[in-house]
Amino acid sequence: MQRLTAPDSAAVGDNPTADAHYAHPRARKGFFTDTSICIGCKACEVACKEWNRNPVDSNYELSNSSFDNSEGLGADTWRHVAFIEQDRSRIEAARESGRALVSLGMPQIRNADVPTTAGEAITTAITGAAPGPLSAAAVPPASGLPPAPELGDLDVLSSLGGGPTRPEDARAVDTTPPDTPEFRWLMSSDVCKHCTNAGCLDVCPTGALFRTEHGTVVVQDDVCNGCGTCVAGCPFGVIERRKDGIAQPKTERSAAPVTPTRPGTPEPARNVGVAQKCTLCYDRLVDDQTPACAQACPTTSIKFGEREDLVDAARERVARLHAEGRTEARLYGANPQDGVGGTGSVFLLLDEPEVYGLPPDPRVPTADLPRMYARAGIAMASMAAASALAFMLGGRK
Amino acid sequence: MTTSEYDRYRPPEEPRRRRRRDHAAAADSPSEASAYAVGTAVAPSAGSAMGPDALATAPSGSAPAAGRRVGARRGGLAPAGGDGAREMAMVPEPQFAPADGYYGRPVVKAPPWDERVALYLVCGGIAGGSALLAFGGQLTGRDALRCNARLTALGAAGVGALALVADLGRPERFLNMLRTIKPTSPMSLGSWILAGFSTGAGVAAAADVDRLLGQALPLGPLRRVLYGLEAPSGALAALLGAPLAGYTAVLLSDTAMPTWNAAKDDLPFVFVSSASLASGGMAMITTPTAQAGPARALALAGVAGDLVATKAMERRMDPVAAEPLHQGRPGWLMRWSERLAIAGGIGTVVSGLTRNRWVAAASGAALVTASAFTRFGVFYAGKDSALDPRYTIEPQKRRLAARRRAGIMHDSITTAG
Amino acid sequence: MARFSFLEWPVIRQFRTDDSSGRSSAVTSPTTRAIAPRTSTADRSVQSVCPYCAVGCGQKVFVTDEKVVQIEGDPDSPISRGRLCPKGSASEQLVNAASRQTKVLYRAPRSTEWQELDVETATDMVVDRFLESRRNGWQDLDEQGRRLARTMGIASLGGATLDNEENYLIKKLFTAAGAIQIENQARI
Amino acid sequence: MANADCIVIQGSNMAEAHPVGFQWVTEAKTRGAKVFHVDPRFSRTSAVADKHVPIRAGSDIVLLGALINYVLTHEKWFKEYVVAYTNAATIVNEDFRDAEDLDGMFSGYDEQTGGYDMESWAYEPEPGTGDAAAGVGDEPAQEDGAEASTEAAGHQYGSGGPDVETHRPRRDETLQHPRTVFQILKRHYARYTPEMVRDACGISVADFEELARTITENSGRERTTCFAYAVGWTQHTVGAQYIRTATILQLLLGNMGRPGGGVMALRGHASIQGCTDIPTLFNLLPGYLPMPTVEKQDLGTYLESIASKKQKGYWAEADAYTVSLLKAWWGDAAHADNDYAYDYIPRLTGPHGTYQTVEGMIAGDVEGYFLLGQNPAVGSANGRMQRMGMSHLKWLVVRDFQLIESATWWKDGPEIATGELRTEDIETEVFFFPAANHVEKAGTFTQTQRLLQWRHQAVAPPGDAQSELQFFHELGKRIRARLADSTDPRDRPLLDLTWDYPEDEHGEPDGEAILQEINGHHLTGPDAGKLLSSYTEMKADGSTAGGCWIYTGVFADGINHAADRTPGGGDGPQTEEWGWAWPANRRILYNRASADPQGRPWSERKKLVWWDEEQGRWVGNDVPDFPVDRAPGSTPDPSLGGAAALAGDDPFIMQADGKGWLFAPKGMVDGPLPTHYEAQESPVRNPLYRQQHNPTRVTLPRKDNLSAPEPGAPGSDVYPFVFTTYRLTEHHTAGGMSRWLPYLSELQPEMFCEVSPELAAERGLEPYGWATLVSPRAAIEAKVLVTERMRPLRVGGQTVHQIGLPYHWGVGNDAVVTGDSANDLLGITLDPNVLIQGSKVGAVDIRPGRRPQGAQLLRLVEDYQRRAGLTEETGNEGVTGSHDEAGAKQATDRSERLDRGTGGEEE
Repeated sequence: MQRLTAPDSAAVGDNPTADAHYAHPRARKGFFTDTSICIGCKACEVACKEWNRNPVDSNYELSNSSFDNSEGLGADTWRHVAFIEQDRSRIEAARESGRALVSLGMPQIRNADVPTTAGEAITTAITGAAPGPLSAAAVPPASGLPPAPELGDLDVLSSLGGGPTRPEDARAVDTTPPDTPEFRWLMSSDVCKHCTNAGCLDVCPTGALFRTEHGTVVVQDDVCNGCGTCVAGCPFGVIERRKDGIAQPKTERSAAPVTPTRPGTPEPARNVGVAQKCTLCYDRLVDDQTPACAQACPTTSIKFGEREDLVDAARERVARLHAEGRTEARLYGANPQDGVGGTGSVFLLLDEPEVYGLPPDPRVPTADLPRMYARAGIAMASMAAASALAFMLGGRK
Repeated sequence: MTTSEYDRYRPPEEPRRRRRRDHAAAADSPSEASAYAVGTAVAPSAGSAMGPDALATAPSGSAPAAGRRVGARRGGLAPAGGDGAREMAMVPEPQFAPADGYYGRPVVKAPPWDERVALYLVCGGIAGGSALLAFGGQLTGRDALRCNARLTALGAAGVGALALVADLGRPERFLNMLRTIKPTSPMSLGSWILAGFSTGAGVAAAADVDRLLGQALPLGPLRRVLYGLEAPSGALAALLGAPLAGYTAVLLSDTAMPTWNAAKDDLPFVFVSSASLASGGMAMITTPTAQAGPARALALAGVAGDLVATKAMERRMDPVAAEPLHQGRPGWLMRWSERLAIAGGIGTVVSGLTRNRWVAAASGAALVTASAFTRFGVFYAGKDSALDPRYTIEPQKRRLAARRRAGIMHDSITTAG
Repeated sequence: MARFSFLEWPVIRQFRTDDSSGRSSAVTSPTTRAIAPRTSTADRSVQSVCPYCAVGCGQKVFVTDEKVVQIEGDPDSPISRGRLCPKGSASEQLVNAASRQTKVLYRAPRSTEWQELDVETATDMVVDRFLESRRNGWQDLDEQGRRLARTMGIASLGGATLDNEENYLIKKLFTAAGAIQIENQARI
Repeated sequence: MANADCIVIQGSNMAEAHPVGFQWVTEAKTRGAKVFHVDPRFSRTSAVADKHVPIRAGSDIVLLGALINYVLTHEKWFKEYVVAYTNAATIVNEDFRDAEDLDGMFSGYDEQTGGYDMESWAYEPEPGTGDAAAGVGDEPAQEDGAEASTEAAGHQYGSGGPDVETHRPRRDETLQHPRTVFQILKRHYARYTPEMVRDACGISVADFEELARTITENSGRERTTCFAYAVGWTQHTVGAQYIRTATILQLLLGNMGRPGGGVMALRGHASIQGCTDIPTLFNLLPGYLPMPTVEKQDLGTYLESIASKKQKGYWAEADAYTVSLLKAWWGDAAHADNDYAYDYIPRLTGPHGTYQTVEGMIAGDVEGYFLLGQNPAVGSANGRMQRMGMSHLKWLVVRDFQLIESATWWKDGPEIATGELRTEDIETEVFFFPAANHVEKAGTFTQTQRLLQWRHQAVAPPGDAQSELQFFHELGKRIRARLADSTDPRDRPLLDLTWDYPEDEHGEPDGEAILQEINGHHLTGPDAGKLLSSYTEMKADGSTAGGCWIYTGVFADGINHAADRTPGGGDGPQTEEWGWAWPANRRILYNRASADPQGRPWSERKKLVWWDEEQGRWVGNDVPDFPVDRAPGSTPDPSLGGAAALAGDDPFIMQADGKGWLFAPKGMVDGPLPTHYEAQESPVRNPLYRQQHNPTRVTLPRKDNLSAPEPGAPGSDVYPFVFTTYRLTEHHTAGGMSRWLPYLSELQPEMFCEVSPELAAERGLEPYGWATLVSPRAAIEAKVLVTERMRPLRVGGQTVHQIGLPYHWGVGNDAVVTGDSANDLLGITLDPNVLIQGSKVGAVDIRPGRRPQGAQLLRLVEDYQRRAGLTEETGNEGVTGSHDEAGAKQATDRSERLDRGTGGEEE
């Protein structure tokens, strides 16, 4: 029972296909989305829709969010490019929070099994304080992050002049940060995370969601009955039930008095009422083709491959950016010990995850399922007992 | 409101089409007045009250807050007046404090469940508790209680199951619920529980129905089988009664909806208590007071448990994640649930003392309503909590920071390399 | 699911195989197991070039039953290395757009509506008008008596989205007809 | 581009307009190259550049001129390269007066014609050679994309340039002579200082110096810098000169003809390069041969005007190219006795560009109009004039995929809404023919780096859809059939035309047969019937035919090389086995310049082609763009002409002197050196000269094409802001191929304008609310994006607010998304060299709220015009100050009359 209720693959490390009983298990596939080279062209969104024949997801009005008019991931939008405009203070905050990550000894993936005490040691060394609750002054409640010492606001402010900044604290990263620009425009292509411990997959009652031989998580359109549990089960808000499937332009507005033979018959609405999300182009993977978004991506901001290689590449890229002084760079989803066991889609972000609409500390709900079952068991037993007592104490007939 | 003198030449605007998005649809619902709206709506604009001339002549820098940069940066920028005002009021400004995430859009998605699922939550509780009462009646020879409770159990389970099927995106595929047995999926286990429970409750109730109709059912030789299965069926239904009443708490908690998930330790207790008082209440309505003693006792136990468990739950939850339980529609429901439970509990005591059938029925109705309010309240609160990213982001940031303070560094999803 | 087979019931497969938690191989449907990309099942694929901007990205056009089913980047192209921008990625919709016109339409003078024409008639009507306007706008000589041999009655705009061969025929025909006002996007 | 060490993207929003091309920038950047984006807006390109430098739209020449000045004064120029490969040492005629001397004008301006007599700009001949004034005309700029040849050729000259004789211009290799090009250049740009950049462009001195330092540090033997531009440079009244300025800078830095160097044009349409190579343009014949003007009454005059047989380089063989073209078109009817049917070609008498054509429509001269995949109702400047012009046509043929706005303006255009036009009154007949798209026909596109790529047909066109090939072949066949019995000499060119191409069963002509005709073949001699393999085989004696000499070789050996598809382009670094690049499958033009005068690569890191002593030929990673056996030191007999006359160190083989032109003695009608002029509707005075505008710009003073007053003039505050138009990744030009596609439309659904928070505050604009923009021509509405990506600039003590407007939307009923068209705001004022309109700078006012509808809209525009006192003369002064006294009074009178007139109507 323990094994059955454990979050998917917790028993098998970060290769979730290992015990899936495939005749030919394959290496785990994934994406590495390097937002530092994304040009926000949205080719991924279109290529995805085109390949998967996903319906239009729009009322054809601006979404009031910079150049982003697709709002977010959903049943009809499986790739979504976020656009975030930031001024200098936000850039500095991002750089600072990234630096704090480094200072905290956060490159934890390599030595993921460093015992907690080591982490504590690092913290102690850096903050000069014992682990545990710090004084309110040391922990600004707003950021929730202990700042690195000697890198306070004053230092940052002193570099506001626009000239080259002085060499920064060598203990963090031994680089000279580049000039902080006045402004930046972040772009990032979001996608299903294909979690190691996938909430949607765990809670699906029909088996419509399944773990493929590539380690990805896919909905079987012919099985799903649209119960919607997976929607609530996803800590990233990715999967959604498709409401309708209008893939057509506003035909009622067509000025043509005639209905000529159409070169393409309109696609009928597909998979209405069924949970939908990125399949990592499962059908293409079957034939060793690259997923549509990664194939289209002009600047290789979206990379596809074996997850292990991608994580290596991602680490190299972060190290390179850090070496350039861009401490705001960080990885998201590369850590197999995080709340979802690491994600198949790894991201390089340039700010805190929530800025991109990503949860800062997601946790697959089924991680707590054994405890929930235990609590519920006690409650149910209590109810049965209460009933029994009621009959014993409920008086005569 | 007009920003252009020429606006009057324009025909009235068609109402805008809503996005085909669940969260948008939910925002349309009455819960609009809930925490979400309160939490994110920005202050009314000074600019919206201004005429174009005032703005056109105002020198830059002394212009009112409408377009001022500082305001823009801090997210305090006013919503648009003029044409877009109706929509704009809900739409946050580009530059956001991080707790508002990405343009204030939800981080997690609420499940596409509507009131039918909430109704199922209510029915499940009533059915589960009723099966227990029926089994008790069966064992203690309270025939009326047994018969009424069996029918209630079957009816509630039936209504609940139908509501559940109707809420599916593809109702014709409801049988796929039994395609597999997934321990990780409360919905899967729940489906099996519901199937087993319904079978048990159905057979047991069929026997009672047959008896009520003077064995008029054309059962032939099957009648003996039916009566033979009656007792074990009643036992089966009773065995699955508490699980049926309580598993839905796990179903809700085993999600990424901040309020539901934060309530995971105590919600099962709230739900079984609520089921107890509701089934007790139902029995008090359907059954003469003479036989309803155990129902009253169960109801009173349920009231006590409900009050205690709900308070405990709210106290132990992350304060931010608990907010939706206190605000807007769910807040109202939860408050009235408490009041009705207390009132129903007092009424139960009174009816137990007076043996007044009307007091009993009224108290029972109050209890059933209280249970329904609890479950609807919890249901709405969870859905609301998905709409505002704050409920997702703030508790997560807090627990992350707490772990980091405690020196736990290895489990962050964000890493420096 | 087609016919129900007890042994293929995932509940049974869960216990027959290692996938006891029912999260992977035990729960696949026959459709899933038979899945194949339409790029592999296409009758043929044809190498083409993206019709939008001037970068000239390579495209592969997949055809099934004489219908374009997919257009994607051609990884062989050294120009684009298989990549496409959003417009290039939407090429399949460009080809198969439901709103695409496939009939000749004609709007008569002062008419408020289109009417359909067959392509033969329409082409003949254009020939008539072409010749008449050519005549009406003809200039043999300029005011100094120098040879012009041209018509100002006909003009044309377009070509930047056309093939070289098409531009060649257009320029050749118009020049021979004496029409000089031939222009395209390059001057816009 | 991927080989560059520094990339300056200026006048282009490359990441947005050419995302896939941008992969090479990304790649260069990840290898450590510095990327600058110089642009009025912070765009998606800026977001991934190392640095964004905001610039006032229309001030690029000041910046580039200042970079030239920086390079010269800081001695950063590549001396060996400049002396050997450019005309820096050439000495210019003593009559020449620079813009510095004449306050913004060059010598030779003629007030009457509004143009220059270029005689005084000529080279000074070597004493004793007896050469006359040494004008050598030709392509004014020499960049990778061969853009100049198309964009920057004066309409009089096509691209072959003006008359030419061979010259031995006087040179001073020490560059010390005050009249050397080098010294003139130095003086010309001396006042283009960092401070001037600050005051004219709004770029801080620190930013300028960072840019200048980075560029110069990344140029030279070991390193190269690349410039990329697009219509942000060409769409100005001095657009061609923008490109010239960049070319001068790149020549000084030694960045031309070398890997990772150049000035790269980024073009917007699949075959926009092809449609200038094989032009559907009024002033050109295929291969950049000029259309004959009325002065060139016979072939001899015509050929003389293109190139002298004695000049250096391949243009000297223009006679062979011309005769081959005439033979290709008229076959046996073209023979030596009739000048090879030269008289069959109609003659030009002036500019006949698309905007002149629109005037012709409004005047009723143009009766019939073909629109071939083009949507001028949305995509051309002054959209109202375009639509009004079409409403005067007798007939209109629209060939497209969808019912674009240019096909439906008669029922749902903006003028119907305002009541200016009534559908029931419009006489125009409109034919809509459905067109085949790129997968439904076979043929070649020529992409921006001159690469021809063959597309195979995938499926047959649906319904009645046809390719242009089929439509025009059929049209020609029917016209010829109709005229078959004609004896009218004016019909001979049609009847004698070679017009029988093989067709397939659907009536589609064989594209390869046409490509073969373009390639050319031998007509007589031992090889008769054989396809030509190089344009060097073309003859002027009628023994060869070929439709476009620069494309000769695409079908060499009977193989369609445009269809070459070796995966990855083969093993070579220049990927030459993929498609075919003109000329001669050469991937980098003028690549002889990648080696030093002795033929050795400038550096190992940047080697491309070099002289192999042993083999006695040029070898390397690309097809050498040079006579392959011409040794580096060779100095041919001065009496020779053409390719034979090229010395071993004359890399710019298309130039009449084999050198890169820092100074253009001829060819540019608005000056031999690029000079900063303000845009037609600039809000600021020219900080450099009294002369405000390009004096030779082509204006269209009409009541429907009014311009804003000059800065400081009465009424100039009525249109106080600058707007600039641009593209978005998600759409394609006028939207005919994107606004009908739901997947693209949903990504950018609505017309918007981008304004700075400061401007939004000043004008009370609300984020994502509506705004109305009013220009001297029209008023449109747009949603407002308030963003710090737009930044007010301080320019000469004055704040300039710029407003960004994408131009993809149009008013109609058929597209998935519609909206007001930014191009309606634009006026038509043209670059004199290439007749491209200035659409990157316009004057506008912005106000909150939606625009009025119906006739009220006209009233709003008129209100503004009256307040600004606009007349047809406003802003159209040639030489600044020439209208001052009498002119100003006249203008005032007129505006008063206009006032009264309109006022009367209102009463």
